[in-house]
Amino acid sequence: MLTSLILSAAAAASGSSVPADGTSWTIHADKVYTSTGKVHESALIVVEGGKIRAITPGVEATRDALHAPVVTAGMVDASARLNSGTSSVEQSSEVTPLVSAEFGLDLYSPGWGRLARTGVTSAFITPLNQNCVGGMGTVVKTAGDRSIKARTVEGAPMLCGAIGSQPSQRNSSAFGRPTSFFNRRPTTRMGVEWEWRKSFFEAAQAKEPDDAQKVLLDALAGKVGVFVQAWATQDIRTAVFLKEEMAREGFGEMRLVIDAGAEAWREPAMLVRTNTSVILPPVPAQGRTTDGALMSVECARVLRDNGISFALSGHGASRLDIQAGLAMRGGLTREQALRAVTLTPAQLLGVDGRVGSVEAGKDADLILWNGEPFEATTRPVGVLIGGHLALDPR
Amino acid sequence: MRSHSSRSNRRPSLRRLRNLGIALTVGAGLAAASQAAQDEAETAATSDLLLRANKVIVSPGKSVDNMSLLVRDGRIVAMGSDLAAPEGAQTIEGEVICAAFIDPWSVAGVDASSARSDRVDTASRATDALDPYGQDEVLDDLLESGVLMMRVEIGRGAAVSGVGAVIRADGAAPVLTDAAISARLDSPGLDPVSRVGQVDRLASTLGGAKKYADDVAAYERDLKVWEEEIAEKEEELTEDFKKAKKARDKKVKEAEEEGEELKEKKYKEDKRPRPPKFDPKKASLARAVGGEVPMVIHVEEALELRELLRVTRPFTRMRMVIAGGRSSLLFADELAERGIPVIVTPAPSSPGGAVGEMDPGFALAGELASRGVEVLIGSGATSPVASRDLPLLAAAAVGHGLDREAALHAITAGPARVFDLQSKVGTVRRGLHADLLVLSGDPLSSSTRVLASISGGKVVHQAGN
Amino acid sequence: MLISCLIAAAPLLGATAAEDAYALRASHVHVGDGQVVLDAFVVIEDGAVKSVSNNAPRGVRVVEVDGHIAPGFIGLRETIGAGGENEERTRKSTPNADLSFAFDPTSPYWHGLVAEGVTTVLMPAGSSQIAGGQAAIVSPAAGKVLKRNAVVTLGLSRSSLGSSTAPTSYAGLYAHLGEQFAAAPEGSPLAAAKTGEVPVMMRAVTRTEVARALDFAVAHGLKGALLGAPEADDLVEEIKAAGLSVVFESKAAPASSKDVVKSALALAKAEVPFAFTSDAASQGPLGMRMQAAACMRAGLDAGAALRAMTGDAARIAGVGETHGTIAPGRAADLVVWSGPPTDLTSRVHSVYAGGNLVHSAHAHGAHQ
Amino acid sequence: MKSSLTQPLLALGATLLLASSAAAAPQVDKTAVKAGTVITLTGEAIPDGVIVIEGGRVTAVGAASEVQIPWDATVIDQPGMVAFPGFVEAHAARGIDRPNETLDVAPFLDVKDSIDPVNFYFEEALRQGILTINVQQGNDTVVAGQGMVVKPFGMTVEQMMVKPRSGVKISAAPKRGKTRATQAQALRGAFDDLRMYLEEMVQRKKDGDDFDRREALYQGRELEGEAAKGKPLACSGWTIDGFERIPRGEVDEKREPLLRIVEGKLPVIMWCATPMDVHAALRVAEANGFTSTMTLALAPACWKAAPKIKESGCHVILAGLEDNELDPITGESVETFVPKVFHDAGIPFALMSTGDSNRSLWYQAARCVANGIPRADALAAVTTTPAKILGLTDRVGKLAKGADGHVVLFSGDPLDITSVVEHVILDGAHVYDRSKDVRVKQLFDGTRPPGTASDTSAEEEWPGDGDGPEDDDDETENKG
Repeated sequence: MLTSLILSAAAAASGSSVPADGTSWTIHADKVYTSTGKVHESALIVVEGGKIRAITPGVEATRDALHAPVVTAGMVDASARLNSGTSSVEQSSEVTPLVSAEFGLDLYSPGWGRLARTGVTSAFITPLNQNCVGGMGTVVKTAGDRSIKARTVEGAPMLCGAIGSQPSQRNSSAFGRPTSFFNRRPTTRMGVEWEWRKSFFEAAQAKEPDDAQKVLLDALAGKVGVFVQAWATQDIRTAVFLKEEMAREGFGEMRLVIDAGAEAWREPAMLVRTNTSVILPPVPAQGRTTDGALMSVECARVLRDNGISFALSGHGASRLDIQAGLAMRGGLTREQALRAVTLTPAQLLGVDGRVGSVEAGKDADLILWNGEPFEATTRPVGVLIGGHLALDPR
Repeated sequence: MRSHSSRSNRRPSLRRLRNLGIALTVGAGLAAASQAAQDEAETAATSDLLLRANKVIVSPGKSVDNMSLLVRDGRIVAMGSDLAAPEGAQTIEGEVICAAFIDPWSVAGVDASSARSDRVDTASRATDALDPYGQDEVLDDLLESGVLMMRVEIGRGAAVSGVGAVIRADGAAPVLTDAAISARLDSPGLDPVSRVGQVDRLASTLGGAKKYADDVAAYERDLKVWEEEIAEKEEELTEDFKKAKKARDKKVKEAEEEGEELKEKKYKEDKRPRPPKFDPKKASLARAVGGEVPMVIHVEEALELRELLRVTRPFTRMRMVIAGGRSSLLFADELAERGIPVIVTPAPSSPGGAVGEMDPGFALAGELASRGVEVLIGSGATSPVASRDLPLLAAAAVGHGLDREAALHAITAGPARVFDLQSKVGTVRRGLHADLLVLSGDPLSSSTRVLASISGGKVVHQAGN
Repeated sequence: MLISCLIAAAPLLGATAAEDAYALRASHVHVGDGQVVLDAFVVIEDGAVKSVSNNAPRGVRVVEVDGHIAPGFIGLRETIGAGGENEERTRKSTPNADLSFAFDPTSPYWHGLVAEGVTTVLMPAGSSQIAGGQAAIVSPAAGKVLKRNAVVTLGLSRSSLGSSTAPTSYAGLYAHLGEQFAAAPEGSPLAAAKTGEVPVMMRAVTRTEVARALDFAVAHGLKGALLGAPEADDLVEEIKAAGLSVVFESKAAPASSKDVVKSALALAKAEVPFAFTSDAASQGPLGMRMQAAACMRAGLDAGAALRAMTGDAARIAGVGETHGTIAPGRAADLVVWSGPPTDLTSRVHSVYAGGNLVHSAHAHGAHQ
Repeated sequence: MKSSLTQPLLALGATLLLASSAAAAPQVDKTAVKAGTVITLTGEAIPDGVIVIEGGRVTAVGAASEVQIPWDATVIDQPGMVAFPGFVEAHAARGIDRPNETLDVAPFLDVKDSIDPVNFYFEEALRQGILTINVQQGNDTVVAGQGMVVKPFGMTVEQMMVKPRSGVKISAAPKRGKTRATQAQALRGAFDDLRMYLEEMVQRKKDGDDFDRREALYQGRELEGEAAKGKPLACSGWTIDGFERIPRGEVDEKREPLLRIVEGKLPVIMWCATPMDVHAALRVAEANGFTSTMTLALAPACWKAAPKIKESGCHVILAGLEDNELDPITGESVETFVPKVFHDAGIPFALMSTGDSNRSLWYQAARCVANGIPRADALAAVTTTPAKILGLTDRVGKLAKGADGHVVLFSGDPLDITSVVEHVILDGAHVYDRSKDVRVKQLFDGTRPPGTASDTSAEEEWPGDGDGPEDDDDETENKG
């Protein structure tokens, strides 16, 4: 088995003078962090047809092979927030489970290229956080064909929404513009929380549930994940309590993921108890984030110490590799930081079958580094997405 | 990816890395000096260039067949039917050669906020607002369409804005740093009384500038007189010094004998005349009032235009240019008689109404010309990209009654004359700057392509590469 | 094609020429499909073109016109003449609305349009609606509606999204549109669009909007054109695959859009039909000629430019069989130009609509 | 709730204590710092090196084996740590109450009057190992006040002072409410005013002298005393003959600083937000003869003017590392790593720290290394180059005999993502010890002292949801 691999590898290596489709390569790396805990020293990664064919001990690479000191899997940004703003969320109602983030995508946005060049090869896109229940998120490769279908990575369905101040922001009482549908609940955090419970309760008790409610029922059953933005402690509590209440009512066990959980470090026990995962937002410049939540580089370490599964994210405002570096500054090991931007988010989003680690058979989404990953003194110098060069190391 | 590649081949523009070399201009005084500096910059040595065409349009309406032009150091040094290309000279051939197009009313190449600004005054300078970096694509388009020079102005929002400039689309040094001062009388929103009021305010501003100029002149006269007086006085004092000294020594002796304090004689002379307080705004505007530079006034409606023509009669030396002038037909005779050119923007001025009988629209240029008014065609300084359309606008004017010659004049020799550049550009003659177009056909025909654009002797665009 | 038409015409010549029959003789006749016939006679009878031939017809009055004869231009997306009556702001969709009722034959605007050589006009719904209604095709000169329910107009751009009215999102927009089509009863306009018997005109501006519009069109079997799409050159293959055409909107200054020039050249190369609109609100009727001229100065050949304002435009409007070209049976909507019709320097001498002289430069004191 | 009230006070108390103790610290103290590695920035790093500081100045640097530690010196021995000279901040509009005046032209102002010694910024600077800071007014100005170089320690401005009147901030980018044209006009105007003011003075003086002469002739007196002799005021743009006639004292003190700029006696820090501003900046400098004393503070976009800057020979201070622009043709974003451009062009550049406590000077330098700039050059950009710009080459930015007694002890290599500042020795006094830094905990769990940025509205705007800067590297402190 292994021998055959090596042989094929050698074959691939010898015959790989950049093929026409440009999705086959041999990459020689001094070091390969696989994200699965394994580290290959001086290895040869064989890429064919956009997939990783094999990782073999360093055979003498051919002239036209790619070289890099370190290779890791492409990063997965679990909260890239690269939706096309207000036109990505249907605000005529606060609860719109049938909306798909796919329609809020603009594949021509310059943001994609920027993500790809900084090593983010897959990004989770959600509707804008202006609704309580915004709709279904979707995982998209950050480069490749300009058709949304071809770029989408099928993963575990995720119902996305927000708790906190954002969903209520534009709403107001009926004074002023009585024609606007923004004259409505919620105008407060209470209202937001109420909308959530109301919609779930109604779905659970509906005689014949409509399509929207069917989605909510799947969420309650855990078939659809619930991906909730909650910056501050009180909002994280709201989300967790909602999950627990639904369980108590016997509606089912939600699969809860807290997005932008800046203050998740404050009450880790709560998250452990409910086995909730967390996506951390970028570390703010001045210590405080939206909703006045407090966050420092140490947050990731706290979550690790409590055994909470977490991923880091860039919110389209910050480089994900730098966020991983800051997590290391806060006390994570390189391995843990790497997982938090590759395998863990891939698992949370159910796309780990295709991306998130350097393993034979997975998509050839790879980062070539000019040194140890996540150091302030290093950066991605080459990026492959599905075998295509998004950033050419040569 | 595939489709993506079609757009992503963006060549890094040379302009970026080119030294803009805008000569410094401290107030109006040094403008002349800076001008010299630019001529220097403009005629920078470049390799020889031989242009050949079946037809060379020397000036609108006057053309010669089978001509060659030799371009050296930025100028046309020779013209003839049998010129041979010197060693190492680049040769470009085409059907027609004519002078490069000049947009007499543009904002291309100017920093947007300055162009829009309502806070400029008559001392503000367009040369301060030139942006050699922000508008590469815009300017590249101009080179392609053959518009190689623009008279740019700033302060669209201000009633009286600053000193304009004539710049080159290739980002080289301005051809003219003090092209004209511009003013605006376009506020259809206001009621008739305040609209007329605007015109009168402009008149009094001009009057103020004129008075300032007069005061300065008066001061200079007085000063001269005073200096002569004092010189004489000093002369005779020096002569009489010995006498005066004797007299004083005597007095001193007497005083000592009397034992009292010596009284010096009281000396009096008239004070040196004081100059009027320096006012940069008035000083600048005075140059337009005095006719040193043209005064471009953007006015559309008959109400303002009539009043403007009335109040400006006293300013006999001011060289006024009307921009826009939608209603100028009503005053064609006076404009013709006073030799006031009109910069027309042949485009519908109001949506829909555009082509109504009352609004001449595209026909304006032709009608004015037929009434003996000198017509220039400009893109209207609305957006930087608009200048690109200049040849189209001129063609459209022809399509609506303007003679071809007049239309070509309106975007070449005309602007050159009105803004005092006829000795440099606008026509094709030996000794002039080589700002030329090599074309595949008639300059205004829609099927014609610009084969090459030559700006200041440099080939800044060539079709195909 | 010309030959065949000549043969077809031959027997008719001299044969009982009706009283009102007459012929125009010109040095150039631009057929409107790219061909030019030199020194030709265009015989007109009953408001329609009877023949185009090089030899003089017998028994009919011949009018010598000096200059070029071309088909009248087709003005797609003329909204001014509707005086703002072309969109129903209280509803996101009024798929059955008939835009012919927004046509005001007395609008002073039309005259100018005719004077610039535009003889046929498509009036679509405004772009703030999603399924705004059925565009009408009218003859501004004759002041009559030529065809009702000609084109289904759809707004799939951002301007169809509300800020405080549903839908606010593309997702909502397409959900809404999907319902509209699903709910469309047999024989209704949308149903007709689904079977492809009535063309659609889908307004989509950004590349993403265009891409989505294409998906939707393919999924619902819609045929017709995209309206807008300045950057169509990025999606040429996709547009061609979907079998759609492109109608470019013209802007205010600058009259010529660089993107449109690039796209027009790309589409011409890929043989995807396209048309220029005279977006009345911006550049007036000259808008389309300006844009065409800009394309020509960038390398588009004159024939293609003319097609984009006549033959192809007519096909896109679904009246290719009756308008847009000079051939036997086509409506006699003709314009006599002082030179090539696509050249901005050419002037309109006279305009014929349905065989009648409806505009003459002399009469209107324009300059010669 | 209670804790968050009391802790800041405690914290404040703590710093006060530290501060006063140092202020009191007699300068004759001898201190010796032993570290596992000593990065001198004058040559190779020294394994187990020693730095001896006497009377606030470095008297010896070298390997433990070679350097003699005075018997009476206090020894700080950290074999596990890395000794570093401390970073130099070439330009910061922080630690002052308000960055800008509403006045267009106010060179007579001095930041020394607005520096707040207990401002959180200085404490944070110490924590980041930034030991020399050039405090300047903000960029929202035409001609702003004069800056001052300080060290982030001391209870009074006098104690903090390293170098007064370090330079005048001028902006070539439009002040709020101005445009490029009117800004350039205002700048030109400022210097034209000065010129005309001086010319008028000279004229008045001349008239007076001539009158006296004639009066004497008339009265038959011999005139005693000669008119003062000296050089006329001359700069590349203009000259004033008879300038020497004006007694210095008679020049209006409000105008005096501008005069000193023209004379090349007072450095200029010129802010440019776009490359075209650079042209404007160089024009006004050329016209008034201060090109050679001008340092350009640049927003990222200015990299395009690098060739022009190269010609001028000016040093630059880079506010922000990365320039993102949208290609108007393709709509794609194009990133440019700015310091690389200047490095490759051979233009000396200094880096600036951002408001982000995780993006301090060490980080800026590290990013340069990540993007292919040699480590030595990257370190120079946060130490020796800014020191040169501030005219403090011999005093700060390196560990060498005669330099100020500043040492920063890092837990590891200064550019390492996990390294932190453990100790700071300032003028020989041990002024910072991380293990005693109460605020480190507070920065994590959030009880923040007053005067910290977190109670300004500033970072309510900080993007939590993607509406923020395209890239953290691209943070520039624009309007001061």
